Amino acid sequence: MLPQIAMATGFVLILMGLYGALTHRNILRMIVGFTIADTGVNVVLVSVGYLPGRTAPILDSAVPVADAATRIIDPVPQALVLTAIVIGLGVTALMLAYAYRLFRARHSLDISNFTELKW
Amino acid sequence: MVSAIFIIAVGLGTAFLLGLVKSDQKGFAFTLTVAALAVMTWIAYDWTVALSRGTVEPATILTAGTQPPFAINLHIGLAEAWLLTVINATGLLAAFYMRAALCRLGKGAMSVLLVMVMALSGLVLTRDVFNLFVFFELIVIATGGLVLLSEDARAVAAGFKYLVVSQIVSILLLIGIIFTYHANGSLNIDDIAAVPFGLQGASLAMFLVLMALVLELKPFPANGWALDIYESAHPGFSAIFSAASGTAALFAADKLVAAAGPAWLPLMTVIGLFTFLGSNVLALKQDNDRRLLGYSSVAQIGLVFAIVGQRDILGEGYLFVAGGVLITHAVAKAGLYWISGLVPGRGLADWAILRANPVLVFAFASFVAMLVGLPPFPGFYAKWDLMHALAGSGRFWIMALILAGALVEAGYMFRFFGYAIKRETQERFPGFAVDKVAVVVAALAAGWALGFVWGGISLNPNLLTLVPVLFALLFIVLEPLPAWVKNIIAIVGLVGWFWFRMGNYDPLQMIFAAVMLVGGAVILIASFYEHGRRIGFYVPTMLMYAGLALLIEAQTSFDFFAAWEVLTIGSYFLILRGRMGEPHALSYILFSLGGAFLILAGFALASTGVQPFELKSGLSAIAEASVPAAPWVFALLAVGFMTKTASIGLHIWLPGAHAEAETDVSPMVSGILLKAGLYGLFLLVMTMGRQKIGSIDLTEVLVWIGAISALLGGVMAIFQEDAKRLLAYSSISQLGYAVFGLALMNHVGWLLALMFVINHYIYKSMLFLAVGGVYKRTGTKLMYKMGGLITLMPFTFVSVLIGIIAMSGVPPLSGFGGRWLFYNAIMASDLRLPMVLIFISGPIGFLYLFRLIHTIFFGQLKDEHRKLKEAPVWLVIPQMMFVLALLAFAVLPGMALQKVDAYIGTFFGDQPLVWSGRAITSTYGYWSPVAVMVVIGVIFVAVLLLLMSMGLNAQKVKQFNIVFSAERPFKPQTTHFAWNFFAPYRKAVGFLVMPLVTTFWGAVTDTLHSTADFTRRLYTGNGQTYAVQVLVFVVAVYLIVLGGAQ
Amino acid sequence: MTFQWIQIPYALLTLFIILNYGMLMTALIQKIGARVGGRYGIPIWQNYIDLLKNIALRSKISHGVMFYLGPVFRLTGGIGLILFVPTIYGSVMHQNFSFAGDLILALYFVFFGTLGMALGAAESGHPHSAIGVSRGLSQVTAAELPLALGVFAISLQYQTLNITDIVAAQQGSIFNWTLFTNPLATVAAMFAFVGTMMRAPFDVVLAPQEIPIGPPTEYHSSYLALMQTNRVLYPIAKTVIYMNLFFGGATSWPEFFVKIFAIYMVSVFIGVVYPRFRVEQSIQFFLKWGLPVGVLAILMV
Amino acid sequence: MTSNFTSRAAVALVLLLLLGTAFWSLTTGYSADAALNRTAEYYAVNTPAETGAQNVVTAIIVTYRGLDTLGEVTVLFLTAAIVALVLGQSKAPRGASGSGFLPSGELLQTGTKMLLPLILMFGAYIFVNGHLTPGGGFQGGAVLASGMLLLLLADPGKRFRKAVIHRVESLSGLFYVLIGLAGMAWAGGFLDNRILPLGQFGQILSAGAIPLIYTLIGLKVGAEFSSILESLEETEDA
Repeated sequence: MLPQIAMATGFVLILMGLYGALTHRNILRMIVGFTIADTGVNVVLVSVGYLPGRTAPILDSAVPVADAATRIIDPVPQALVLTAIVIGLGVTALMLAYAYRLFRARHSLDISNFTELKW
Repeated sequence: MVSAIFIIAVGLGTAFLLGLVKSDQKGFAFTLTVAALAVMTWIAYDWTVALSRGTVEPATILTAGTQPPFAINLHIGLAEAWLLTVINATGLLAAFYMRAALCRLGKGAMSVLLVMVMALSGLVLTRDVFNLFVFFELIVIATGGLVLLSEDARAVAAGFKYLVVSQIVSILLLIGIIFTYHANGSLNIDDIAAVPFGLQGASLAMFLVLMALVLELKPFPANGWALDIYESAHPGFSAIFSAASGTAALFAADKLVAAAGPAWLPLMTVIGLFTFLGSNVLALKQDNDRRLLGYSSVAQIGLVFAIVGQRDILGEGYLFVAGGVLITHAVAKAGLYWISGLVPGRGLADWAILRANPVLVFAFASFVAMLVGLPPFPGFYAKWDLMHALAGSGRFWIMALILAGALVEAGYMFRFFGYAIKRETQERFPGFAVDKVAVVVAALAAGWALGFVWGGISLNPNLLTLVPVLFALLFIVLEPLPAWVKNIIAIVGLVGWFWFRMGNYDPLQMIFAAVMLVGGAVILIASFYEHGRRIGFYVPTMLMYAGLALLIEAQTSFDFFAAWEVLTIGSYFLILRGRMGEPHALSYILFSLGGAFLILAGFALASTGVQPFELKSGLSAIAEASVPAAPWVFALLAVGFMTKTASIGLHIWLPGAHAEAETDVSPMVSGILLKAGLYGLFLLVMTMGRQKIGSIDLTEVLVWIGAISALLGGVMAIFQEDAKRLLAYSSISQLGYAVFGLALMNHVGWLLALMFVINHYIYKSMLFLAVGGVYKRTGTKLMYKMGGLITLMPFTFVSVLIGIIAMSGVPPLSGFGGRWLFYNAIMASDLRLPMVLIFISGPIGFLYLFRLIHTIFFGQLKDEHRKLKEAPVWLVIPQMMFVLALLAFAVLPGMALQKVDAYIGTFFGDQPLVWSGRAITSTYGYWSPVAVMVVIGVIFVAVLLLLMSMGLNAQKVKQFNIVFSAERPFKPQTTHFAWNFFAPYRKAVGFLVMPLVTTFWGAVTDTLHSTADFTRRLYTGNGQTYAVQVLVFVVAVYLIVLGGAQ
Repeated sequence: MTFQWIQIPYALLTLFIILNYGMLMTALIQKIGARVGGRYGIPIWQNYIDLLKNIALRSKISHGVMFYLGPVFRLTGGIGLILFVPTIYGSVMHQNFSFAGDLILALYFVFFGTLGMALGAAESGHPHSAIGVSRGLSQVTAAELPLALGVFAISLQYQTLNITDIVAAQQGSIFNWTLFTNPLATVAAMFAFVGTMMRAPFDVVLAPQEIPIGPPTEYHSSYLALMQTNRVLYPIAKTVIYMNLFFGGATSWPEFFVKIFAIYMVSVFIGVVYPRFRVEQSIQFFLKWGLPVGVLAILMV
Repeated sequence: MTSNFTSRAAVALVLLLLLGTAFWSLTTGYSADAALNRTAEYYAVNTPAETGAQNVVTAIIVTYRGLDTLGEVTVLFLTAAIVALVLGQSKAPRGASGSGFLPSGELLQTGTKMLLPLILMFGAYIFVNGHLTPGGGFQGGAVLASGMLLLLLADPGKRFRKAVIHRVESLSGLFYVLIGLAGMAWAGGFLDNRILPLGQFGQILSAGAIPLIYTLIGLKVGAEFSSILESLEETEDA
């Protein structure tokens, strides 16, 4: 049951984030929305790897190598989520930089002011 | 072999290394970048060669020394190798091209470029779905960086929109990936493939993954962001974005689609086709060159994606087809973007500046041809195989949609090209940067090389090894020579080829070959009047003739179609040369391509996908087996051919095209080109005979079409003021006769058609040359501005006189033979009503012909023409040759017709005509040409002597010395009755010439354009709206899939 | 049937007979017309006088070669038309040169003189000649249409294009004539006949000044002589064709004279009764009335 | 706001609801596995033997999925480069930037002096022990960068030597790639960590090249973040 709850939370976060990103005209708010959504994604990711009643995939004294397979949770999603986090961070930084340039260009952060390119 | 992972290692390593370079050593940094890219390209190319030669096996590259799926692994096979080459080569050339911009932004930009190319390569290589995601994000970020290379301030906004969308994409992708992983415990694509997903159950995960990848392919209409980037980014980068990114993303999608299993293919097909059609239609309204190219890119990727959806039927041909389209598009689009970087203005007409450099024009033409899928480029072979596969498995809708989309694309691409050739540009010529031109030329060379390679791979003959084509291309090299030298070479080539092949022709081919090749040579004599080098004339001309030569000898359906396309291309460029030729050339190419597509569909249908398809035996086989498809094949092919014979309804391109063409081009495109269509129809009726759809006999439909063309063509000719247009319309009428005779499906009818082939060639060429000569002297084509030229241009007058007597069918000249055969033919047929139309159109010939000769040569000479000289001698010589030919043919029709008469007899097993000595006897009547000639001659001379015997003292009087309502006129203008010559006739039957057909086609195009203009407002330019559209797209497709699943 | 030299004198004889008959008949018809109009009219030999006078005239102008050749074309057309058609059925002497070609030859040779004359007149630069040609051609295209259909109908009916055979098929009883075996075709053809005989209501083409095909003002003296000769030959030549195709031909000269006169009179009668059509009117007339009949004719066969 | 807003919001809502249904079906359709799937099990069983790392996640990140991680590092590299590009074009005139600020308070400055070495050391500790305990290059690198941030906050006007940062940035990346290639030369393949002896399981110097790689990553990440911070700081209206 636990993973479902985590997962649901993650999805809710995603939807909230997207809602923010799609409704707020202010570029910074949009970016914030996306970071929320990213967080949601990460939550979903880790929640998938979870196995009830198991422990972290570190084979120290707590988990003898022999019965690792039966004691630890799935390590792969954790590895993936790390990557996902870093990438999300990279993109966010990039978007912020862009936001800065856009602001410099027009002293406005309203996305609907940047529509010279269309049709 | 160097492991392919070095492409990644080198790219990345150099990117990091650049950090150590001092930021002021930009030259060094740039050299480093280029060197790295060169190495990467070389590795990829090396693999491509080795794999195609089969000297190495496809390789799987392990990482971490662990077997997949437990560690990420890469794979390089033939497809990967090809794409890697394309991607890295594009990157390399783009680096050269963007040198200035890169150096301006410094080493940072260069490392971004390197990472971009590296990531694209990784995307192609990796077999791990999460790794795929990582490379995707790298590409996204790198794109975000490279967009900044542009001087265009709007690029920043475009980049941001792109980032917004890619955020959504990555969210979908990640969720999809993780659930896919959960579903089958592996991230390895091959593992996923091992457990194919149905549309149910865990499919939702796979759906999200696929949708993410699809969104990267810029599906219509969720692709506004991409278009904005295309429009605003640095052209050098747009090339990468279109050629490399598009290609890599498509391959990634392909990998996943393959893994997802066949159940998903239909969905992909729909999305692909929707994108292909949608973007092409929207492109119609674009006036910004880069955005136009962007739309075209999106469309092309869509097309390839639709092909991906066909992988189940393409079998091992899959790579050949998909790769052919994909790679051609990559090269062409990169080339076009690079050209657009050379053009200062952003309007389509600004490309006219390219005329300053013939090489660039040639490049532009080649790239357009590549995109439209014309020979000899890979797209052509791919299109051919694809259509056959589709027809083979009965996917006719897909065929139809793909061809329709291709036609639209051809529409705007050729319109674009027409602008470049014809429009005036306001831009001041900047002088082209040599290095950038060099990059374009490199792409050009690559394109042709690919054409050669693909031709070699295809199971059909390689067009670039055919002698006629090579001969035509030879003239590219010869361009620097003066025109007369090239002309001699051309003439020798034509006659020589005819001489060389003569042995293999059957009588029918003989007639057509004589008319097309030898006839072409005769017309070329007229070309000697042109001085200078006449750049860009001989290549298309000889291409057209090459096409004709190949057409006559075509054995398989492929040979025929290829030849057809070649001659279409050649004639298009030829017509485009005409002074006001632009719109007419466009409508010509559109009708021709439309026709060609129908022919392609027809052949594909006929062969049911089996290649090679023996033309004659194959068609007759399906006719005898009376397979249900047979009549449709007939219909498709017939309509296709009739676009060339300009039968009514498909005729609107002809008048302008023929009238605006150059003096020596008009006879080529009228006297010769139209015959290609007739040849096709001949083959068709010979092999397939009468086909019925329901109870309608298609040949009878042809009879009607022929008759109507003959009538309306004539009526329209009557009301022309422009001499060349008059002749053009009369061509429609004449070809109508030929089609009519052919469709009568009896011996004499076919003979009639052949008679028209010969006659129409001779007198129409003659008349066009004559009128052309007059045009050269008077500087106008409007007949009412001429008059009284008989004494000034006697030779021209003679040829026109002979021409119109022959054409009107008055004895004793050869036209009468046609009429005589006509009566015998209709007697043998059991049709009645269509004949009525022909009876009406017969005498109408007199009207326009008399008008032609009267208003030009008789009546009042204008003051400004009093000093005119006879037409240039080079124009007169061929005319005189034609006069002799006409007389000879009039006296001895047997020369040309007797053999072919016997040949036709073998089809009908009858021999209605008896050639006894000089006389011809038919079932119904008889005709002795010599006797007719002699009798008339004798009587004429006798009467003449009689008149002379009554005194030779005829006194020459002055021009205005006429009895004119009791006063003496003094102004030619008021005395020359010429304008609206047949006013009473217009009053009586003017309703026949209402431009219904033109209106119809006009309406079609207008509808398309307004649709485009309305739909494209979808792209509001607001990044948020784009994001919404993306989500709408995903959700919509999701719902559709759900609907499909239940 | 091939050529022997003897045919030349034979042909000339035919020509001679027809020429004189034409002279007299046209004059006679003039006279009749005059009497209908309550005038006395010309003497019966008037045509001979005119011809001699015109030949005797010594002055002659020329606008150029084609102008000079115009009348020659014209007369060649007339004579040729006579000589390409067998005049008297069954007589060896009057088969003329019909071996050169069949009905189609005759039908298309009709245009030879017209075209040549039109070209000649055109060179005079006289606007009226151009106007005349424009009208004449416009009208003739419509007028010839019913004939073409009628001919098609009967050549289908008799399954031949050979005039002699067609005549042969009509021998025996008067009811074998096409007139009775195929009345529709005949009617259709007669539309054309009336339409092309240059008489009212279809004679706007040669309204006094508009002259390419009618009595010329530019052409006089010996030109006029040739054209006058043609004026008497040509109508008969055409009538001969109609006679052969629809009225059983002629087996003897008397029969020939009678039939020609009778057929010719048809156009005369209509001519004196009806007023003149404008060109577009006559075109529409033929399309509205002649064409349907012709179509019916070929459908009935 | 405007009516446009509400309509837009409505559209967005409907869309997200529909999307939500898809997610909902994912959630409800999900059932946690009873046992590890084959991939995870393989890692669980073979990690010690193959990589000698205690921390399975680390083993996966650095070795089995090393290529991802390389890409990941590259992402940061790219971001840093591009941010530099984006902001670089709106650079403040030399020295002007930040000069608008007063130097921050005594407290902060002294604190910085005290804390900075600790922070750096802590960062180093995190990535050196990556293969044994939770944590690793990224986390460590982030900590390093936070030190730099502190430095910047303490004295906005100060320029730390960006040449150094860039050199670290490049060299660490370069060595990373080279180690990867070395893996091809002397071990099982690209980024195979067994170019160095696996050593004693659970020791600090074990697990082959993993600690080395993680160190490089740590340095690189630190450097990247620092250079991002730096370019942000250098923009005139920072």
